[in-house]
Amino acid sequence: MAESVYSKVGGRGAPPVYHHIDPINAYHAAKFGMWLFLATEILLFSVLFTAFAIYNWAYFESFQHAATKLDWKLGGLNTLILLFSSCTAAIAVYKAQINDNQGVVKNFTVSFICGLAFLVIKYFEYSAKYRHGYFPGTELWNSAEFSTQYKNYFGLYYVMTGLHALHVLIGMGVLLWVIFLARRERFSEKYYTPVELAALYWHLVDLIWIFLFPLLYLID
Amino acid sequence: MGAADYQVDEKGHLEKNNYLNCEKGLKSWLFTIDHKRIALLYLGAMILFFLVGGLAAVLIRLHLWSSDSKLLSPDMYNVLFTLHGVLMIFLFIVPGIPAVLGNFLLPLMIGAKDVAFPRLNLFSFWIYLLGALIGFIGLLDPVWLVSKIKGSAIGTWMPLDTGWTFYTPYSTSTGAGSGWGTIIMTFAAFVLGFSSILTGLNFIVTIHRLRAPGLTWFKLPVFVWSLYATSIIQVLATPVVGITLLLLIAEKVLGVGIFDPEKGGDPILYQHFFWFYSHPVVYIMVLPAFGIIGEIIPIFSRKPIFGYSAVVFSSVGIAAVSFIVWAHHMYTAGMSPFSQAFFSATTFGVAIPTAIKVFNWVSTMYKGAISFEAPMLYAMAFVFLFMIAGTTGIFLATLGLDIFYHDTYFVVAHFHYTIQGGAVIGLIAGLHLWFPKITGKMYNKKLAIFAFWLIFIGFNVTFLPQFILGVQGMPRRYAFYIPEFEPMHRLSTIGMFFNAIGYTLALLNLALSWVFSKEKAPANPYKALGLEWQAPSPPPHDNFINTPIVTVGRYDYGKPLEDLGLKGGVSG
Amino acid sequence: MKIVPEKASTIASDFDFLNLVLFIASAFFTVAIVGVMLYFAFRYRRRSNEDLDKTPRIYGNHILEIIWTAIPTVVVIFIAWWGIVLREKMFAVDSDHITVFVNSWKWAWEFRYETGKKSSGKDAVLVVPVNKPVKLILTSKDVIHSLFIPAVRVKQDAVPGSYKYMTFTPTRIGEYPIFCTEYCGTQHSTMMAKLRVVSQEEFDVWVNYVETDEGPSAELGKKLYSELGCNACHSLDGSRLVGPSFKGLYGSERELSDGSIVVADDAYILESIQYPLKKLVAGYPPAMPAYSLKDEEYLGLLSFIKEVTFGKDQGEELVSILLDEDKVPEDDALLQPEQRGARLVQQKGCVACHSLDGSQLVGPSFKGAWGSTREFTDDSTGKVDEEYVRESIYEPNKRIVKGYLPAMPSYQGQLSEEQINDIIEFLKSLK
Amino acid sequence: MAELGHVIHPRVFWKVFAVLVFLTIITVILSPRVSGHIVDFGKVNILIALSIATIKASLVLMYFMHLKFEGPWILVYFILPVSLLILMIAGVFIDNPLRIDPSPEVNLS
Repeated sequence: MAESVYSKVGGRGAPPVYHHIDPINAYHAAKFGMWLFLATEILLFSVLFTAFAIYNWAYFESFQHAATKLDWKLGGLNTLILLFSSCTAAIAVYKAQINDNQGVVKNFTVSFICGLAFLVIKYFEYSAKYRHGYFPGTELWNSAEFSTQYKNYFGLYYVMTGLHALHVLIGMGVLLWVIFLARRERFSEKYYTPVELAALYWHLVDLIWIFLFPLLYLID
Repeated sequence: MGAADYQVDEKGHLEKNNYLNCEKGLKSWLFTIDHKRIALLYLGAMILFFLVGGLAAVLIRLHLWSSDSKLLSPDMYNVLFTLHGVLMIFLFIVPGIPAVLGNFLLPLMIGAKDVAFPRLNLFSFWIYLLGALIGFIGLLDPVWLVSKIKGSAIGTWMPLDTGWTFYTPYSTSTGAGSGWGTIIMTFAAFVLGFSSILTGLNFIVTIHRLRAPGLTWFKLPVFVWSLYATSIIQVLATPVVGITLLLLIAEKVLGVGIFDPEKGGDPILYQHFFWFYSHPVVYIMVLPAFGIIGEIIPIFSRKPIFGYSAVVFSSVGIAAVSFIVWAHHMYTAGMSPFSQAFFSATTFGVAIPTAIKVFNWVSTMYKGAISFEAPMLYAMAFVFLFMIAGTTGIFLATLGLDIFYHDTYFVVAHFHYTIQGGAVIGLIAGLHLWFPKITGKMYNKKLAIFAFWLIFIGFNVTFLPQFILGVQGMPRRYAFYIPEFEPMHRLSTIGMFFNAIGYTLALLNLALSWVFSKEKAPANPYKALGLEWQAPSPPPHDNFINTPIVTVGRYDYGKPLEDLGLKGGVSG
Repeated sequence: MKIVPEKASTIASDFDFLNLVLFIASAFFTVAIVGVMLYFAFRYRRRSNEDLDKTPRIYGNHILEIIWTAIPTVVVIFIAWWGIVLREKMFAVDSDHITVFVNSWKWAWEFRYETGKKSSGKDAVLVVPVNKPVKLILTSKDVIHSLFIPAVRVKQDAVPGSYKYMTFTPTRIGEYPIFCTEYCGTQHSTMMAKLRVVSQEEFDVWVNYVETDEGPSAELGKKLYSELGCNACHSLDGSRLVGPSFKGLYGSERELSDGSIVVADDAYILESIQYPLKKLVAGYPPAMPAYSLKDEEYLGLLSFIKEVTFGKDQGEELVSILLDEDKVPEDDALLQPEQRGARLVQQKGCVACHSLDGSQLVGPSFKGAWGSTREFTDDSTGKVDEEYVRESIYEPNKRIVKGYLPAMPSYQGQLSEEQINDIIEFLKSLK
Repeated sequence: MAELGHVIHPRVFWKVFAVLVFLTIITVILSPRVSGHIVDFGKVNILIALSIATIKASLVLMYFMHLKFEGPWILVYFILPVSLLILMIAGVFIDNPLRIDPSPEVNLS
């Protein structure tokens, strides 16, 4: 194995040493790589948006009607929560740029808690739908009265919000990892790449929700 | 490792301490982060899948020898052509040139020590193997096997027989294991796609950030430009197949009809999403081959590439156009007439850059000093085969003709000319050209040329008759056919023998020369210009003894190397 | 061996013309460019090593590059436009056309005319009058199929859950193959039909002759057996295709995939036609589609399956009277000995191996057996008389007729003396 | 070394956050489902909601993700996938809505 990249050469918060790339170039390369990865995430959701758009056009009335079943208040609250967490994530990057590791810990912890709150609200939404029977497997779902267009709407709804929730979960995992590093004073103005990448990923998760919320909750 | 530790002989050969023998043991190979070793790991795995896929092709051709042959049952025939399609596309040719020659040569060609994210490179290799493993499990109807163990098996054991396109509703209803085979197989395609995305991402960042000083964008080799265009497609097209899989799973688990017509879905929507990925993927296969041919012809004609900027812009042009043509696979699927006309028009947009490339290659040879070594023969054969592939592509792009030719053997012959005649011949040509750089030895030239002629004749005898079958109207994926088609199928099967023997011979020649050849290859056997020829062969772990500064253009032939400040081998 | 299929429709000649033009253009460009390459290769081959570095440094020629970009662009736009026009002509629907509804399911086509005339199954025929536009409306019951008629140069996918159309005007009388070109599973390659172009008069006769719906007779069953495509999976001679064979089906016991045993009686057969996957026989793939038919069609199929199991034979009305439950008196005594024999032969399952109409099944046929001399496997010969029949019933493997397998079970203790006499009487009546 | 990446002061972030919250509230108010059809433009509603969402998204991109201060290539590789999204939607929408299929009342069963 190549020598451990985390060897603390050059004291606390110094960038890791690579044999093939200098530290500044490594930072820009990592950020550019992350933006490319975000591009693939956007494409991942673009297929879902396309499917939703075409079925929304095809079954407009029943999609309208099915959308009224969603609780827009919870959706709106979730949007605000994610916006706030996105803001604290950006501040965390600033804190890293001024050598304030504890600032990074504080801000990312706030973002992490907001992510948790988002998932809890999502859980309430899903369980409320389960009680009303708009969940696959319930007897209302299998009954004839539940038209296939309804099923399509809720199917797409669960796939989109479910995949988004999964991305929130992954984002929270990444935040946790960076919090763990920040507590060990790993970052400084000379090296804060993981903080920036975690924040970028978190902002993407927020971006996707910014589009999901109006499309799913407020369409008619 | 200072420059002194490497004993490079005067011809540029590095016997000890090169990347092959600087670390020993299986662990040093399986967990290497050296882009050159990862390239060889990919090469080994891919040749294996190529042989298995080739075997399936041999069986198919043998079965088609007569119109009602008893060699295979219809189910087994369907399983074999699915296996052939999946193996050759997902496991061999999509990672093909980018993962092997791309990984090995990109850092060398731009004067870098390694790709931008070496550990990510190793991770993509392991994801590739994981995907291959899941793929094989998916093919062999695991759901039935598991239920058999639990004793509640219904029906019979039925490996995946949906074809590599997995068209719904067939693939999700009665396919292997009542649709579960397709789910596992598309999950394998997603995992393989993920490996492809990461390779593309790695290459884009490497080309942007790790170029040697003085190597501006328009001094980059043509092969690097084609890798750049390929990586753009890899990064931007592959996620779509991943999410299409997720929709298949959601459809099965949630009982929702996104693609299933009984539940209000639209199977043509599946085809849209599938071909949105699968058409750009055919350009992932063929673009690197264009790059390799663009490297070979200048070297063996001793002439600069004709119209460098035209070749470069046509590579990126093909990558761009490849995203707006996907529905020419669906003219007869029941799309609206307007979209058929639109996609027919955009498909012709792909023909222009390809034609420009071919014209430039041929013009490069004007007034050159052409020598006919194996790579040059492959390159010239490539131009001939790709002329046929390109022109038959025009037939299929024309809306009126495709109504007849869609899903007939004309299409089978066309895409074999494009993929086998294009990408595989490009890969074999590249392996022959850079063999001294990769192994530090020289392959047996006579055997290589003999194998070339076997491949060339065998390939044409196999697939030209299939064009005629297409004109006669024989549909694809037929296990039995009416007697009128028999003569052409017999001719094609005869050709297949030469083709198969040719490939085995070519690969065997390379493998045996690597192991047994005593001839020490110099750093620059063809006296070519270009950074990768200034590194010793085989190159050390960090590619260059001292970081190269680019003074001479890659294609400035016409003056003796010494005047250009290059000692005919190791730079500086 | 003809390369281009016959020109059997108005569009075929336009199609072939564009096809030919493109072929000539492609051949010309290919030969030209490869020719130039070979000429360069020969003309500028490397003669000796020192002219290695005397090649001119030509980096490009803008005028040439512009020319060879412009010309292909113009050519390509022209071809694209021509292709689009050809497609419009292909799918332009003429006002007075006859409409045929095409339905497709796993591995058979069905053509249905407005007069109710229907032709479907493995040997379905699309009969159309010559020089009259036809509009086909396609759909599918299960997966995507695709109707392709090479002679007429048209193709259209039949997508389940929606209706697609295609149209053509046949111009040459004759019979042309129809293929399925969208992969649809095991029998994709044999899911074929015929296009028969006939004169107008012949077509009018054909299309208006709609068979009246006969009663639930075996003939209707036999017709449905081929029309619905049952023959694709269920054979009549005991051999296994995709599904179990109809021979010896009725009344036999079947082990299902979930291990339970069921007798293949009327209820089971009717249910399997409507809901095939409910009681799936072990070892067979769940590949049968569900059929919703009219009542007499069900009964027709049922009687056909019975007929396949028990065989239609010369003493048929004799046996059929017997088998017709309501007419046959319950009390055996009122019957003639040979009638009782006929019933025994059926109940004890003799007919499963010994046919009554002379055809060879597992064992020799009963028809014409009485009084004939038989050659046995040990090369001895013997006359079929009372003593031989009685011996064959008790110890069948004692003397086996040459050419047959020792497969007959012994009926020792299952048939009373008096019942054997009835069977002998029945054999005598079967001369 | 400090200028690894561009530094933005939290003040800016809080201002951007305030604007985002305000835009969210507007989107909610403007949607007829919530405000009981006071203002209803029919099909145009979706366009309004999506355009506001695009403004919000560009704000997050420019400031939170420092896109405003990055090199041109990162912007290119953000525009490309978004244009592919639009291309995919356009590709599907020129197919489904414009199909000419025979009328379903044709009885085929």
